[in-house]
Amino acid sequence: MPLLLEPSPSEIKEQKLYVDMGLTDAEFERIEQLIERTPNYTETGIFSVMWSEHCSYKKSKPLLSKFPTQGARVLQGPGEGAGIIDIGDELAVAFKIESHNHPSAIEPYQGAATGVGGIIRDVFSMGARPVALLNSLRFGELDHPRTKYLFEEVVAGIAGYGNCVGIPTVGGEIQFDDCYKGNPLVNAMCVGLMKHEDIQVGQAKGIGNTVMYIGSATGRDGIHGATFASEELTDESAEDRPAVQVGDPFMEKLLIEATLDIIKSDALIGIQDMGAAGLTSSASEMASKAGTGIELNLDLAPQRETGMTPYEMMLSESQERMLVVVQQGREDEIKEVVSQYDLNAVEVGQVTDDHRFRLIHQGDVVTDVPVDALAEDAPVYDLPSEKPSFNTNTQPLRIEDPEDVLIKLLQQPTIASKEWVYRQYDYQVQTNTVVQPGSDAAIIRVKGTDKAIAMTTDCNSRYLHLDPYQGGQIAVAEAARNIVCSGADPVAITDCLNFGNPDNPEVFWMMEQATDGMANACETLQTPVISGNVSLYNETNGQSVFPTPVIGMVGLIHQLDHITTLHVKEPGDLVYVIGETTHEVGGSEVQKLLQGSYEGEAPELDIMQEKTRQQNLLKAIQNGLVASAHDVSEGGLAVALAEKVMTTNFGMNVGLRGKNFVELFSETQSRFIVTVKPEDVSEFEANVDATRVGVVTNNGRFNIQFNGETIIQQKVDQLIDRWKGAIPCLVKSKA
Amino acid sequence: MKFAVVVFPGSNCDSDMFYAIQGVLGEEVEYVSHHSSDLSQFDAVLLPGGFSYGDYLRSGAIASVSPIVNAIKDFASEGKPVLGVCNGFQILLEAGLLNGAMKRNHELKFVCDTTPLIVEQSETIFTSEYEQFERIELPIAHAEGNYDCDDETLKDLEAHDQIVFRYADNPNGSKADIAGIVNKEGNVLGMMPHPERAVEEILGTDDGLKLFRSILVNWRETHAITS
Amino acid sequence: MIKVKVYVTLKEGVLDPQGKAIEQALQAKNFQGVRDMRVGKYMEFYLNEDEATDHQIQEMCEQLLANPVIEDYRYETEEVISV
Amino acid sequence: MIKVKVYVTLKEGVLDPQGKAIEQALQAKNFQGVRDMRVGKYMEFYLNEDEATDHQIQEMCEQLLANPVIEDYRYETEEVISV
Ligand SMILES: Nc1ncnc2c1ncn2[C@@H]1O[C@H](COP(=O)(O)OP(=O)(O)O)[C@@H](O)[C@H]1O
Ligand SMILES: [Mg+2]
Repeated sequence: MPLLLEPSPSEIKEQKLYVDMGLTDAEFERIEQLIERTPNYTETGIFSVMWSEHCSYKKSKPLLSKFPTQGARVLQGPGEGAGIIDIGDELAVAFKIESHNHPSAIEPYQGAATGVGGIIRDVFSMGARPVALLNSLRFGELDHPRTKYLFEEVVAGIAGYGNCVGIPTVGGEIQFDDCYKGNPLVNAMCVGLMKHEDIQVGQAKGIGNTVMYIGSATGRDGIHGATFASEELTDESAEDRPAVQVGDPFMEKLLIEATLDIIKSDALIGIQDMGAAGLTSSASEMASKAGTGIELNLDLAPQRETGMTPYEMMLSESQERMLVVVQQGREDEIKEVVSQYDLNAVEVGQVTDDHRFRLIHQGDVVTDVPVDALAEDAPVYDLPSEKPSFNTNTQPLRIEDPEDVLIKLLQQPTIASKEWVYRQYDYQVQTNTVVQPGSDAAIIRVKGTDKAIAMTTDCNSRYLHLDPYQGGQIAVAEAARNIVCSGADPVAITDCLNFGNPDNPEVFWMMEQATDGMANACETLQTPVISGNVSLYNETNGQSVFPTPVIGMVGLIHQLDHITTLHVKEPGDLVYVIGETTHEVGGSEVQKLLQGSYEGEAPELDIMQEKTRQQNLLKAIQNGLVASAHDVSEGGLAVALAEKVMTTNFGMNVGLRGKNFVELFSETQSRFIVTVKPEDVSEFEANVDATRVGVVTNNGRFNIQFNGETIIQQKVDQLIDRWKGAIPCLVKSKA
Repeated sequence: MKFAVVVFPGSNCDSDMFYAIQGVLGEEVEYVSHHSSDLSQFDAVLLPGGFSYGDYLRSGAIASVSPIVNAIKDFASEGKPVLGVCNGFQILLEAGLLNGAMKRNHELKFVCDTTPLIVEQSETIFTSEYEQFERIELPIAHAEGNYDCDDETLKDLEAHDQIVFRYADNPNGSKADIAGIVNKEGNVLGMMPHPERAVEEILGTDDGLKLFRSILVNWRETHAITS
Repeated sequence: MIKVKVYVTLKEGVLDPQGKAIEQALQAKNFQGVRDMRVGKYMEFYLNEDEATDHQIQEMCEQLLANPVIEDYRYETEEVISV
Repeated sequence: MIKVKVYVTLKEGVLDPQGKAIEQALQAKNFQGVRDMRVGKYMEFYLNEDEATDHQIQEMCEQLLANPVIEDYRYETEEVISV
């Protein structure tokens, strides 16, 4: 029997076999104290995954505690599968973002697909129907064959999974920078809609109640995935190939429907998906949260392969599995519901009163440890931090031909149209998508009400690279700008903290700064953090990615007629800029274009001023004074103005003033461009502090004057060709 | 009028279809499981889009051998209307209720968009509310919508006016720009574009509504005559 | 036990967009000589001896595994010792 | 000319949801005995004799035709008279 081949407790201890599983000497000692003996092989494996950063947040917990998590609309904050906010009418919205970076670096299609599958399970296990998916992606430069492959496959994987399960993928963001070459970032967000009465919890309550397993059989996939996610990628990572999990979106679709059906039964006590560390984390967390114990008989668990050891079963990350706790004696009711979806619910254990986590395999007790030791007692580290030296000097940028710079900027993959990407996503299924990808935020209507939900993901990590505090604030502010521009009230955020190795004090300093900045912005903008995820060790061969705390924000549209999009609407409408422009190029796209690197200071942000502007703009939108609205981000005013007419048949005549062409591309924060109908001009001007800069035309031409001189004169069609053609062209070109 | 929306494991536009009929058209509609073998109480059968059986093997292939398909065949042979949209079209092809087959899109990628179509036949029970050669816009969302058939079949389709919708701007490589075809008897329509996603202005286009209205109007007419 | 291997290919004359794309990708990767790439499916499964008749396997292929409108199939069987 | 036939299959232990679904569909159609269905890809193409080295074909498979992270491949070659 393979069991006999497993090392004994004393071998594990003496040969320090736990080190390979990711445990330190001190952690191993702590485990021995907690369980009052030396753990066996299965137990060591179980502790190693539960105490990995991915599951325990042992290195990031002190930072997460700074986030505001309360608010009038918060029904469920961090701590469950997903956070939940109240949107009135007895309805609620659940959402969360999660990373699948390392799996995607190794096998991009399946890595991205299973990332999407995992985050969907987090949302429907709360009792919510998933209504939208978003993502946030980072890759190296698109001129490298491996990067092209990663990019194409990640997008295909997201599409393959999301399309099949019938959840529209409505938004996202993509940034290309060299630091992500070996370690792309793949963060997926899911938004669900539910009735208050359907809110579920992941708790194993009620001594004697039955634990049931629903979904795919357990195979040897992804063993040690959670530990893997908590390590740096090295050239040897390619050797970790058995870790690759394959997703089955068809199974997921059945699971969604079956789960949303069984939550209507009062026989159901608790439910949790098997995510990272599969059976181990779902079972131990459910018991620990409920203050109970749990016993599983592994022989009863559905298995795909023969001869699996308890260690393998407990560490498997096979996808599309759920664990539910059912009132004793009512198992058949659950089985019957589930069988309508051609699925089985299988009894695998029960809730106990002894606070222990006990596993039976072939008649033997193979694990017996205190459940809190696994789920609660992981060490928490206060890591040392040290400010790195920043070079704040900048070379002045020189721009002779602003038209040429604009055209080049429109073709930079970070700015270029992402149509090539979202055309592959079914963004319409469920017939709620009233603002499709391509505007500032995506909007999903709520059938049966006059409400809608706006959502976006954002993070400009170049600013964080130059100043993590400022960049952290800007990430939240930018997300809120996108929400406000679409006519919604920002309500709450989820976040995914993608950083390098936290044991590096400089990386940890950046994590501290970034989370401080985020916390401050969330506090001011009153968008509490209701869920999130941490992904550390995003490094390749010692080279860390830029600090990338991705923000997923959800906003509420109180009336459908508040919905606003970024594109200009009618010739004759007047164009306004909200916010002054200063000369800020640190971390900008134009700096990258002209200089090939980022340096200097990140843009300034006055978060109070940001808030005032957002509130005034939102009020004007809600009062029907704004025809279209767009925030100014990468590429500055010139790019934002062009974006307002591209994909339309209209044109624009704009006159700007300034000292230097660089200001056309400066990335000064807290700016917006709006268009206003002529009849609304006086009321708009009375309520919003904005500068009139031009007019929408019907001649399909994009003209900009600077200090009275015409500097840009382009056919909109030609701009569209460049902007839309850039990514397909880069993907296809052979290099 | 009572519509059936057939639900296969993996269908995912079933509730959109249901909503279009009940919420927008205002007619009676029920879900029918793929296990069922009885459609006798319905006046029209709708096969929705999605990924039945995960699109595994070939899209629509596994669904085309499920029990309900025999009932659909009987229903169709009585001359009653059957509409297959997207995956529903693929199932009708695989089941042999319509001629031809679907291949991967010529660019091999899933394509989601809103695309212009020409109504080639406004004399069918599905399109009588449209003008002949009316240009409409409907959403598409598929990876295998590249319609193919041999030349003889194509001639036959043309000869019997069975090509109901053509793409104005072929997005997937379909032979002869075919977006939707009807059987010779005129009561089974398969189409890749999604009329049920185009039933309200707020969704961008309501050009799909006339299709459902046509079914309803024609049913009312024949019903008035026979009853 | 009988191991069955089924090969499904597009009929001659049916355009194969996937094959074309792979051929071009190979050519771009400096395998210029590649010609007439055709992509099909390969399936393997097991049957008990008494079920593994030609008739039975042909039925499987015609009813489900291949689409006779655009695909051809062939198969091989091989005896394996069950464990 | 050399005709090359490449067979790409999922590695052992890698989940094959497609194979599972097809197996169940066959079983439901009264081919109850079907077991362990696995689905792979089958590709055929032509090369000139001088290019059809093992090294060359392996490179094609590893770089493009198979995904070595989750798939295995094997191939056969066969001389054909070019027309
Ligand atoms: N960066 C973060 N900000 C706020 N909450 C977080 C963050 N990271 C994790 N959390 C919360 O911690 C809890 C555990 O997260 P996680 O282990 O990722 O969930 P799961 O078990 O579903 O994978 C979740 O409720 C999550 O929302
Ligand atoms: Mg924006």
